[in-house]
Amino acid sequence: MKYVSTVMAAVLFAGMQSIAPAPAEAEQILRVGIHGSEAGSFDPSMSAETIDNILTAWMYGGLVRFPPGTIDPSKIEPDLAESWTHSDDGLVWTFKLRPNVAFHHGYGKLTAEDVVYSLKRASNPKTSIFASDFAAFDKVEAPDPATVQITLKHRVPSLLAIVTAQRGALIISKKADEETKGEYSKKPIGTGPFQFEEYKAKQFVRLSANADYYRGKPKIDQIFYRYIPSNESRDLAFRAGELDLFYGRKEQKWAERMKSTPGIIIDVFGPGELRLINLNESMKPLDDIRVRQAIAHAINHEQFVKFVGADVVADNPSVVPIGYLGYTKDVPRFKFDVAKAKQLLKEAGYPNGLTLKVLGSNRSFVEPYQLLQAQLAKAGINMDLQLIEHPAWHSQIRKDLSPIVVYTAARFPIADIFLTQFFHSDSAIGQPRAVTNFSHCKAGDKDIDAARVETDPEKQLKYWHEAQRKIIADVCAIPLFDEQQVWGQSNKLDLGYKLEASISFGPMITEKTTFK
Amino acid sequence: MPPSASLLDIKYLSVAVRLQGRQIDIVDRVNLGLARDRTLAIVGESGSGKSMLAMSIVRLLGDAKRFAVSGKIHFDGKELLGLPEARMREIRGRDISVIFQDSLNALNPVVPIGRQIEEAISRIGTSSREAGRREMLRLLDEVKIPSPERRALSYPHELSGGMRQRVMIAMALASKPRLIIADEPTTSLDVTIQSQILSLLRDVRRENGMSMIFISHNLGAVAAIADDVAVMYAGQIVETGTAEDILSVPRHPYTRDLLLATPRIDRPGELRPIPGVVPRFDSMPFACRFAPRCRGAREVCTQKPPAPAEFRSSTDQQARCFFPAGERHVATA
Amino acid sequence: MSPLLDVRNLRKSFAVSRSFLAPKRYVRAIDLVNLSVERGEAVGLIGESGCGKSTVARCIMGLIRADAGEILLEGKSLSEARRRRNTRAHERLQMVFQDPYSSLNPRMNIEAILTEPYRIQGKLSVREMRERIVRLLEEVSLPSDSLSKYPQHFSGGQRQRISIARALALRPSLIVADEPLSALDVSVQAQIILLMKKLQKVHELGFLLISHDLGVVRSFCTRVAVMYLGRIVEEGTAQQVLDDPRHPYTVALREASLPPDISARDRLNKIQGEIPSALDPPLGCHFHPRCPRAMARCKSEVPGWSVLPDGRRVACHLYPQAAAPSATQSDKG
Amino acid sequence: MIRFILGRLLSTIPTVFFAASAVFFCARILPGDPAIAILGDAASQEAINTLREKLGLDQPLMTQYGHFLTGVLRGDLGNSMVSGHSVVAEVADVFPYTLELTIFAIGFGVLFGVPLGIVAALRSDRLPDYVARVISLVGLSCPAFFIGICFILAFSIYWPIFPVIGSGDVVGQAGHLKALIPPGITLGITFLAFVARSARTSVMEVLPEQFVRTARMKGIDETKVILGHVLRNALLPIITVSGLYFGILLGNAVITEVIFTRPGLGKLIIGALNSRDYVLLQGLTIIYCVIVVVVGLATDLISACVDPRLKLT
Repeated sequence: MKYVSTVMAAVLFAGMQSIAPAPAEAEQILRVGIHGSEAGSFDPSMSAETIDNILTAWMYGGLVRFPPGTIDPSKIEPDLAESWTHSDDGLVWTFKLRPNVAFHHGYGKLTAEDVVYSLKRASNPKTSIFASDFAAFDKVEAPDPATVQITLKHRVPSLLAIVTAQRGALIISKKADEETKGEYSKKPIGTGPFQFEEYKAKQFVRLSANADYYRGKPKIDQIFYRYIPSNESRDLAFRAGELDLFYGRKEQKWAERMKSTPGIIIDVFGPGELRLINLNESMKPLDDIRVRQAIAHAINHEQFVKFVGADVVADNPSVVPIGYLGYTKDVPRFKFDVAKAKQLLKEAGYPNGLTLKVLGSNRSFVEPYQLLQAQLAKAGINMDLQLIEHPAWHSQIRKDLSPIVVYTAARFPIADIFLTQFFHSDSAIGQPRAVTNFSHCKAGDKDIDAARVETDPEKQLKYWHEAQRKIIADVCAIPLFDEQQVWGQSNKLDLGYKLEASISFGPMITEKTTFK
Repeated sequence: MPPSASLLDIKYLSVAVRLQGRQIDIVDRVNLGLARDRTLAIVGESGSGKSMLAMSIVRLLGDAKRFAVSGKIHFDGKELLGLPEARMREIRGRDISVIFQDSLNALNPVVPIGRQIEEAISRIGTSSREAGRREMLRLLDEVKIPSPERRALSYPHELSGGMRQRVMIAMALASKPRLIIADEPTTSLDVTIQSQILSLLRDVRRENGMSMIFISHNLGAVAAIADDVAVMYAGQIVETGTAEDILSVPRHPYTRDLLLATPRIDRPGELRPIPGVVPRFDSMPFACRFAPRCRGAREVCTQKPPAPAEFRSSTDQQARCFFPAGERHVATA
Repeated sequence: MSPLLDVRNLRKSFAVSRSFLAPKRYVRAIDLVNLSVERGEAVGLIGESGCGKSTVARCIMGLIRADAGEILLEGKSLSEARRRRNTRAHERLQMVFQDPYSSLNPRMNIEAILTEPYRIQGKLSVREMRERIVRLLEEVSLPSDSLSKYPQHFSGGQRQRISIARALALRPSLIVADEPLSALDVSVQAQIILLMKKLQKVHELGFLLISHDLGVVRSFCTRVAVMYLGRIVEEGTAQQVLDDPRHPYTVALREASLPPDISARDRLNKIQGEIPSALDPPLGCHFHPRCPRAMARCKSEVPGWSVLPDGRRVACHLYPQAAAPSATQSDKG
Repeated sequence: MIRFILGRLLSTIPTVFFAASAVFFCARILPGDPAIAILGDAASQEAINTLREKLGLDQPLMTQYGHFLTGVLRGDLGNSMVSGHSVVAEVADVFPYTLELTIFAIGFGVLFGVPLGIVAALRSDRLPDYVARVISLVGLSCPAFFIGICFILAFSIYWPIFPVIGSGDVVGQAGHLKALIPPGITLGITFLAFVARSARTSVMEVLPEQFVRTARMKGIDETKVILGHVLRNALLPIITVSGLYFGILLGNAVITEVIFTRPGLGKLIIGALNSRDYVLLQGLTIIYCVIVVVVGLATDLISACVDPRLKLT
């Protein structure tokens, strides 16, 4: 026995000896821990995954961008385009490109041709999953190497929103794409502050500073972007000093627990992801508005916010996430009133209450489902909850198999996109252009359509506000709250801006980001 | 032959086993002497304790905690029972060898037989590996294993029972011992092979000037090889004497009955079984242990134990019986 | 009248595959065997292990299927009966196995063991069964309180009595006993032999006793067949074959069977070598490599039967053969 | 020998075929759509349909099955639906990590488990035996994720010796071994317990064997008796259980890989399952089958080396 333990100790010791600590370097290395297990695609128009979008946001530029730390569409600023103008009818937009912008790894200077190529590629369903975002584009042309001209088929609420640096609107190198023959993801070449160096499958992506970045050489020299799917492992890795920035958990308990870790700063920022209870109006018994109203009255919002945690969520009465262009708080709200709910059910012909079979995902929202169940039960609504595997749930709810769909989402911060995808009848499940209108809502159709082509911003806002009010009045969906983005970072890391929100759902790493 | 000439002298040797909290004597106060250059057979049916007796001499009883050995074992002037294990190991490696019954299980199945023999040779301090190997081949040759070079590489399962038993004998000879204990060495063999092995054992014992304890239940085998015989019944020695005397003029009724119960080719009509069964160790008769099965038992036989038979010299025949048969013609009638 | 058991031209080979995809080789366990048992007759089948005698028993019992030949019980083909699932034929034929320890189910008490054959037959009432098994116990001399006990409560001899009682249950006409005594002590062996003799007489039972012990066979059997490597080499009455063997192999067996007296010493090591592998048997007479009297023709010619004046049959070139080369002994390679 | 190996490999073809077919159909019976998994929530039905078409998911089931089978026959396991890389390449990327992890775990388990088991058997029902039993109990009853987290807390947080995450590739080759130790031990400790237990049992079984008595009869040292005679014979069941345990080890590797954020087959299969990457799942099943077969074969070959009584048939 003694012998065994001696040998064990010896082997462990030997193991440690052979592993000299890595020499300290003057380089600034940022180590990021993300929750996915592997990269999807580094092609900005081929991935809607947050873990990819966060990364591409550091590697690419767009024509325009949100200033780091915000997602306010009214503050959109120049990025690759220095300036822009549009025709009076709002159908032709002309962008003047910033001179002397270089692509990474010597792929040459950015020209209008690259922009045209990128935008055309992003609007082609064969090469882009965001093609529908660019549906209004008629033509994209380059009258000269420094000018890009976009012609629209019809007016859109905000063209700038479409070309803001994010996802499909990120500009790639034409040369690089042509070289890789459709496998662009292997050699992502952009213009952003950091350039792609390598991807060690399922382990990490290494980025290096783009010394020629047009806003100045980044202070961070290298970024390791590590895929760490286990929540506990990220927490522990941060505690062990192996990470500087990492994806947290959207849980009050987690935030409180992590606050005690020395050197941590918890970042809570936008955009909020709105959690909606979608009620399917096309199915019995939810086709009766009184039943939907009853459900709305049965829900205790205060309890929900408290339950999930005031630090990580924001109460939101509307059906669009807070802060989106066109958002309004001024909407009708159903008071928490169990008696009223019961009364409404009785009127609808359910004096003894009713039972709803509901599918839920086993991956998210598991505990809050139970709270919802409890709240509804008090009003006599028995929610027969069946938790199923996440991918299965996704495909089931797209077949109208669950009368209630609890769904969390964020979109580009303009009300139109969110309203269209979730509440326009064109997006209803079963329609050819179906997206995520699980409630088969049509109450806001007219206002959404009107807003889309309205030139007067004031009027446009009014339409959007009206749409929200009508959708809530029709009880297509009951908004619960906005779930914020929660990250942890070292207090030595200085992002270089105030982080209030980020369009990529993760902190921007800019040329100014550095270690204190 | 004076007692001092004895190679091995056993006095009041008892082997007790712990069974459900009770101490049960499996070997009961055995006295035995083995002269140099002779073969002593210990004969008995299964469960008579003959193997226990033999294994207690070399302290190979298996789980040592379960057995309690008492008495005296003098081997060549040394008292074996008190020896520390390391010294006992030396004795086993040099002076006393054992040939086991079940050669298939008694040989390591995953080691070539040559290596197993070399291992035994190495104990006596042979100078080099090469010398050890030569000695191993010589031993294989001595036990008449054909083409020893090739056979040395064989594994036990590749050999016949007879060949394996020859290997066992070679292994026992390796350390040039003075005493060989052969524990039922021919039991599972065919008669023809048994005959070969017995002859081999007899020859190697003679040629190497050793003594041998030969344990068997087979009276024919005993007759063929033994100089002296001790008959065991229910843990006790009931009769001792020269092979010739015991087989032709048995004095103890058990010995006599055993001979009569043995089916013989030459006397097919004389078969006479011994009634009853061997008593179990946990319910031994207090007095004479054979009394319940004895045709000649009288009252005294169930009242007190007869005096133990003691082997004094090879010419002296003793029986542990109140009424031993006295004359030659009594037994053979 | 046809014999009780008539085994005609029995052949049996086992396939041995040495490695995957390699051509299969065959071990000829029974080269060619003819054998018969008359009513109330005890026939002994003797030979060394590996000679094929147990295979003969298993073929007769239908435990394995013979390659060729016919087995008739009371004139009826057993294989035919088995094909028709006629259990009647089977009831007339019972077996007693060698190992009395593993051949009885330790989870069944004696009553269950003994009533099992009746229950399978399904003809008797519970009371009748009870009566029968009490009588069976008496017949094999077991105490009547044995019924509720389990096999492990009995000694080896008693278990073999139980096995015999079970075999007797359905009033068979033939019992095949494969080494029924070899696991027993000498004193008990004699008891069982006498028991079998008694049953043989009382029920006019035929016995086929398979044994390697010539003494046992001589004590019990009236007729003997000697087997060597799949062939019968000598056949005749027990007296003829065992007291005055003629085939060199039988002579060797006889020599190697040691009597429990000093004459055993002169009989050692009369036969050399071991039984060859049936995978690769010698040409001609299988025994010739070990035969002290082998001649040139023994190496190439399979000996046919010679019928000696006393009526026994010997397959050996030493004796003048029957006029026509026997069709029953030929080596069809 | 070569014949034996070939025969064994050939005889596994039906097994692999059935396993792969079962996975093919099961994956498609499960609700869930790789297209949604790839495109994300916001994708329109149009985009989903386009992708399904591209992936061939719109074709009749039997047609897809036919494609799959012909692909397998050509030795082409297809391309991952999600990453678009060939399944073989995906596996080749991560397999070395799983391999080194399992080899480390097996090595660790055998190196410490066997002596532990022997000591426990020789001193049965005494202190060393109890210690070994407690270690075995802990190893067998604690799930790998628990051991893993404990390990991290102890050796990465409290005494920061080892890194928490990763395969060590970030800091170079020296770090590679260092990063292998915690997950290797975590994975190996259950195996160690398993080996220790079977070693204890089989040594206990071999000890009373008669050839051990024969060895003692020769008067050789007890150490030689144990190492030269007892252990060699006790090894066989240990090898057998180790071979059987390999499957469990692969399973545990999944959890270990997730906790320690190592790349590997386990993580690959979990990802494939979650994203309903049918092609990758099928390919992985075939590869797992082959691994298990090869390990079984290796076990048999090693056993045959250790025990000459075993014939390779």
